[in-house]
Amino acid sequence: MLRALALWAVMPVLAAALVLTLYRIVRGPSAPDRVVALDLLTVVVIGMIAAYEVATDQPVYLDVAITLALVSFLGTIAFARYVERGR
Amino acid sequence: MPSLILSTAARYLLPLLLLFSVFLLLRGHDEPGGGFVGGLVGAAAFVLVGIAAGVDQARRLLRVDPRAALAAGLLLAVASGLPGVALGRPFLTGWWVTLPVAGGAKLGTPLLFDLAVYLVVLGAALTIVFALMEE
Amino acid sequence: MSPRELLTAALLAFGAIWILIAAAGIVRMPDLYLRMSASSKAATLGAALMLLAVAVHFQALGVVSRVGATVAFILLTAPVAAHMIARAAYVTGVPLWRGTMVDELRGRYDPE
Amino acid sequence: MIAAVASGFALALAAPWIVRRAPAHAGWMLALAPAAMTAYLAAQVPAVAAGSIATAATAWIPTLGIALSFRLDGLSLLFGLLITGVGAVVTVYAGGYLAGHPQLGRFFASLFLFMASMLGLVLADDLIAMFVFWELTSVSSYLLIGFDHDRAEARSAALQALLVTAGGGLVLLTGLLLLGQVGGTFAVSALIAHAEAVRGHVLYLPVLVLILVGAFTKSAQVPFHFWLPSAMEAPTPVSAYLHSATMVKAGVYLLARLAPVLGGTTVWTALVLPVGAATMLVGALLALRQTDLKRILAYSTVSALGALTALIGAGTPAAVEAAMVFLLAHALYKGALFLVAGAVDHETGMRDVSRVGGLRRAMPLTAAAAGLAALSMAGLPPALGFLAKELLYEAVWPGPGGAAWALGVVVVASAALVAVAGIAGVEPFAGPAHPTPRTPHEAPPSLLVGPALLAGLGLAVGLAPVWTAQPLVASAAGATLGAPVTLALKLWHGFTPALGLSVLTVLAGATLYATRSVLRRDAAWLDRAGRLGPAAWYDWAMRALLAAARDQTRLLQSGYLRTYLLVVVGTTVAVTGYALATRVGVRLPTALGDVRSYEWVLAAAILLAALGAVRAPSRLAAVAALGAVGYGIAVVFILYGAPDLAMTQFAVETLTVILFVLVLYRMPRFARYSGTAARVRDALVATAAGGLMTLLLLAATGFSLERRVSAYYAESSVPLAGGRNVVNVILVDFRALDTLGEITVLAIAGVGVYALMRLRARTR
Repeated sequence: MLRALALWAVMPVLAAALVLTLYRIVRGPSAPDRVVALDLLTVVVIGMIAAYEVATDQPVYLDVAITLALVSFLGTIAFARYVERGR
Repeated sequence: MPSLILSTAARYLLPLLLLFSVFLLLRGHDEPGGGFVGGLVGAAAFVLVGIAAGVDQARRLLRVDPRAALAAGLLLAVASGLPGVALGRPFLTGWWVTLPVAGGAKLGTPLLFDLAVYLVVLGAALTIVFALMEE
Repeated sequence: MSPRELLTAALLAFGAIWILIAAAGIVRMPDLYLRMSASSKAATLGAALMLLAVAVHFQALGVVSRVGATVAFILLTAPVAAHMIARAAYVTGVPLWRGTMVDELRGRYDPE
Repeated sequence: MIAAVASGFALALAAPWIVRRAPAHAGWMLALAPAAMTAYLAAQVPAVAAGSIATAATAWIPTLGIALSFRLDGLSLLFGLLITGVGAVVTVYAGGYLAGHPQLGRFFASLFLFMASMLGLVLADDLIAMFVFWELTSVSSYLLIGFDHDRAEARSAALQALLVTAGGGLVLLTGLLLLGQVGGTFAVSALIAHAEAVRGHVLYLPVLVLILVGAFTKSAQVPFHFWLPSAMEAPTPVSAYLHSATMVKAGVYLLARLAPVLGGTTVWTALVLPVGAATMLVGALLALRQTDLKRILAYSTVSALGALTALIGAGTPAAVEAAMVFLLAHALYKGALFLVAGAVDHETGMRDVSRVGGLRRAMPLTAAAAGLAALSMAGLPPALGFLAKELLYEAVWPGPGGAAWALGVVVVASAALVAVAGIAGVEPFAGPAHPTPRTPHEAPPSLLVGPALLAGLGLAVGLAPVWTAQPLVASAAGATLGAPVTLALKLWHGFTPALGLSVLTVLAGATLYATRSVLRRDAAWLDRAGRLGPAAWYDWAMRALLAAARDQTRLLQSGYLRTYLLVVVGTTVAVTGYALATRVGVRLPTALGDVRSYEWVLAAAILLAALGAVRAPSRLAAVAALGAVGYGIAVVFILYGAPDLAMTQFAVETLTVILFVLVLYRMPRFARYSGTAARVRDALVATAAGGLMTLLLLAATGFSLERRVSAYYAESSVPLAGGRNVVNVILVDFRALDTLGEITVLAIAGVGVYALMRLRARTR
């Protein structure tokens, strides 16, 4: 039962969050908006991974979550540095 | 204009990143991970330092020129294939030895090959990024 | 549904809702800085809760340690990232919302 | 035999070293080897004449049935003797002629490379081995013609010779391959057994035409003859050796060697005879027109080659015997005349026949040798040339079926050749002495021994043909006809109509010689004809080639990255699309039922992000949207249980973003450069590429994958490689070689970027 709940209740909520983030990525007037949205996208994905792990009772995706967290932070930093330099 | 907050955060994050990168590499054989992703995470760590404290600091921290890592990786990859040949088997055949230490931990040429892949990925990524970062 | 499963479900649900709120905030808020305040705080909490759910669900040492590392990492990097973006935006002159009452930073921040 | 060819190549390598050791008499020392080879081959004459054929073979490419097999029969022996004999004489001559030349070592190296490859050619029994040597001779001839490469004419002449002969070589290769297929084997000796099948085969005509073109380009037959006179830019010993005695006769050798297989049909005679006759006529007439000694001899060689080709084209036993005798005679007297021309040039510094004269007082011995050689060329009794001409006339004599026009052409050409013999052999030495840049004195011994030996040999064989040449010529003719032949060579044939004709020819030749200056003037129209001739076609073809290359480069290498990408993506889509459509067939997904709801959302999200990337107002927006697409795909990996892939994808995605960011920072302000038309075209190409990839993936997933492979990896991952993570085990152990390749590519990319950035930094 828990597995169904995780899959059919939590996932749609995250999917909705995903769509909202994408809206901001596409429409975001200024560059930093898009960067923030991308950052949020990472968190949504981490959420998805967590839900998926519970749903499939497989802890193996945690490493993916860690990598994602580490590496997306870097993306944001690079963006920030680029935005600061103008253009 | 490196921001103070970023450089301090980088100082703490770097060891964690490197640890995780090596962790990914060593675990690669049984759990998800391996040379490729380990190398990438390692490269990410040094890029973080590069962004936070500038390229020269990153190069100093790496102590060895990325291209040297590249070359060493390729050499190690080929070298790790040679024992197979020495045993009369085709090139790059796996050859394992059980070390007396740590309850019979196994060391094998594929691990060396994985390390070689790690070095090449790290070297290539950093060569490119540092080259681009240099003013 | 054993208490453990109940707890996991609750954590998961709460986490998801926080992330949804963060996403809603990022869309509804009028300017960048308000959006960031919503997204960075809410999302981090949401993700932490969901990862906690995973830890509760599996209760294995390997899993718990990795969850701990992830949560610690996210807590450490999220503020730094938010700071960097806000700084970059402010420095390059991203406009504040019309209704902003006071901008304490104006004039006192020298980017060089 | 293999030892002989191999030693030739070894000598080529050793030559520069020997020259450095003993520059003074390098010529003499190096000549020992070819002389030894001549002796070795001469020793084979009695055995070969008796019909025994020595063979030697080593496997070369067994899978294709190609062996490096040699076969010494009459024809090969005759040519072998010519190559090594004249080779020895030329080596001695070159030692003197080029004495003190700084690059004498390089000259000898290429000369011996040529000798060895020519020897290999005539001895080879396997078509492909013969072709390899054929091409080697073209290459060495290029090296030799362009020997003093600081002269532009030498370089262009060498290139012309190479292009024509190598071009012919390509055509020849196709012909030989076809012949190999049709005949079922590449061995010439075996082909003869299948001769009937080959001649009857539907592909017989194309094979014949292709091989004939190859032979005609090499032996400078009419449409392709223009490269030989311009090849006179080569030093004289080369002209004497390659462009008179040996290389240009390779085409004739090929025709003779394949005559038993391809010859004997009406098509063969209809093609080869007219071309030979035409070349004979054109060569002779043009020879009269020239004033430069070497060019006169070159055109007369073209004419002689024409005669040989015509004779082999006729194919009757008499014609073939005449061809063999004429071949021997021509090699001797033409070689001698060329060496004499070289001596004259060496001594007087001038080669213009009309302004050189009366050298007999200053160079008596050379004059004697020249006179003797001219005697043989003109076909006067004591010399071998007379015997050759007699046989030539008897062969072409219009028997019941014989063509009268052929005899007419031969007589006219022979008359012209008699005149040329006079011009080349007699004119420089007769008459009053003319002032010359260098005061002439007798040629040094090394320049003398060549002409004297060759001309003397011409006379000796003429006087006593039976002992010296008969067995050799008989077995050579036998090899060409494919049936043993008995031959009675004698100088005096009695008062036959042929004799009357030769007297007539000699008289006509003498009158032509007497009126040579008049002839030269009013034959000017020949030059105008020359402008329309093949040489002009060649130049036009060269210019057209260069122009086409320039246009094509400007079109394809336009310098815009956009066009490169367009071409690359476009061709991939076209080619793979065609293959997919024809072979596999497009397979659209039918079962959409089992797709979960959030997978739809994910797919929509990725599409939305992709659209965002395309319509992004700023570069950064595009990069961010691309990042989103990458993350979406990584999630797909997660949903389908591939953590390794997901991690790598995330890491790569972020590093790509970082790289983009670093690069974008250096780019100029973003502006929309391409117009709507270009954007539509790009959109079309992009969607096509995307569509193709989707179809490929669908097709791939559609196949019932060979479960065994994945099963094998799964269950052998732990026992064999000691690792539970199958993906990584495959990467590092089972398919380690592929990974080795991949990381090498990665390394090259890294170094490439580094080099570019370093380069850019310095040029700023």
